[in-house]
Amino acid sequence: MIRVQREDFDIGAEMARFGAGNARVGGVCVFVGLVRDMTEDAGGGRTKPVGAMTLEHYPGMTESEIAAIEKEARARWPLEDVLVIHRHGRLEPGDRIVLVATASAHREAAFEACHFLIDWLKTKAPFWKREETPSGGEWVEARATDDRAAARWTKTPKSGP
Amino acid sequence: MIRVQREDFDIGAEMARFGAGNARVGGVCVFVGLVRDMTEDAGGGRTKPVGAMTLEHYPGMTESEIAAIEKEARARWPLEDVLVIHRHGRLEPGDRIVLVATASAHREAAFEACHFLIDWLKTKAPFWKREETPSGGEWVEARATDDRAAARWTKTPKSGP
Amino acid sequence: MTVRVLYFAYFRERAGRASEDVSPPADIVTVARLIDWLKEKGEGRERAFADPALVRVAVNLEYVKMDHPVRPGDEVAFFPPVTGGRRRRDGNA
Amino acid sequence: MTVRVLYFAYFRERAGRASEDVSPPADIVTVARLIDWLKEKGEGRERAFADPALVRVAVNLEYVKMDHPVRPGDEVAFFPPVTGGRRRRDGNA
Repeated sequence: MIRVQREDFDIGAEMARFGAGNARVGGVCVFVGLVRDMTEDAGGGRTKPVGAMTLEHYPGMTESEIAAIEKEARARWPLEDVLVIHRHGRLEPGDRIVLVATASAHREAAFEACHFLIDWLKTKAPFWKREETPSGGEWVEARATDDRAAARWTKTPKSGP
Repeated sequence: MIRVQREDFDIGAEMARFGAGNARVGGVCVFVGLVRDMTEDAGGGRTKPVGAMTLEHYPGMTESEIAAIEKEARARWPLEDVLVIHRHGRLEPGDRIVLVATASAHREAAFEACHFLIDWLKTKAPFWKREETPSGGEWVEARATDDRAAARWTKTPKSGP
Repeated sequence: MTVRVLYFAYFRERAGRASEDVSPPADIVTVARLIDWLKEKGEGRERAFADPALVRVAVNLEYVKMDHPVRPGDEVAFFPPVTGGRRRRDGNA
Repeated sequence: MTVRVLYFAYFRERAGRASEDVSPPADIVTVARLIDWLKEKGEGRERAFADPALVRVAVNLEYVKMDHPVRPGDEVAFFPPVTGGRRRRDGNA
């Protein structure tokens, strides 16, 4: 299931429903991404305090891109269930941004599929961050480490974003 | 934090506390292991239905082994928080067995440390499963795949269990 | 023909609009041609498309390349690389 | 000397007890020697230790090898490999 929403989510309530009653599930892996209060500079790795940020997205395409990523994950791993919740709008340090959950008979599949989903989400789903900083707002630049993280899941060279 | 207990745990309540108020945390990874209703044969991979199982442990050593594994994880990855809850006693299909949660500034560290913790727990923490089957109870045999999963985290050849 | 054009993130800010319905001439048959045509309309659009390496395009909700066809009724969206990451881009905003 | 011996899982079932306080002679100075001495006491203990490859030992809550010393007051625990896994061992129980 995929949800793109402005409001917060309740991890406990989501997990209570997730994979419920399916005793083929041996492992559930969950990743929750949160807004940090520090950010790294493009160059040196120095950190700067960050206030709130706003996450802009492309309604319609966001959902279809995440659905395509979920489909890819289900093709690669034997998954009993998948849940992706991604927020948009204004978020403050400590706020939840994204939840990815996978359920499988085997823990390796649950871990790998969850990791794959968040890596691909970060580089393919149409979201753009604008951070509020002491010097005003700035759009966040795409991260080379995110591209590398996503690239390790690419089996064959492929074109694309 | 480490807890070895007979009673169930509430994922939502645990996650509400976990890493709370620490805005250095950018990613939380959680793994929950559950009792499946099927098990594989030692040889072929055929599956057999499983009823309940009983998890025996070594009180005192269980806690100290898990603490040692947590210490190793904290030495390898920059973790803001670690939580391990492991149940013992009689468990039925669908019941939660174990929860491992890690919090870090970076999602790679959270994922890898969580995966490491569960792999090492499965091969080092003194728990023994006895499954109830249609033909009576049987002790579960150590799994070669668990040993391989744990071995990939071994940096240097080491002796031990 | 009429094409619906969407701009996101700093493309929206530079173009000064979130969307526009445009009617380019019949020889504008690819995304690349459409970009050239939009840049000529000025009003900040040429600044949005200044660095070709930072232009991403979706036609009808799917990522496409610059040589992808543009047809009447299409929704064509322009935006920078998506940012799950944290590093700030210098000089934009 | 007195040593506290613990048995877990099918070691407990085969030995017919979860624990026992034993007083081996002074020349029983290692885990390996203690196992040989316990096997001689019979009562299913020799069956618990039948396959050396499946014997794991902890002294005072830490994994040790067979040549580890055993001293008065030690807690020595014997058990099979731990089982996070699912495959059943044939022939035990």
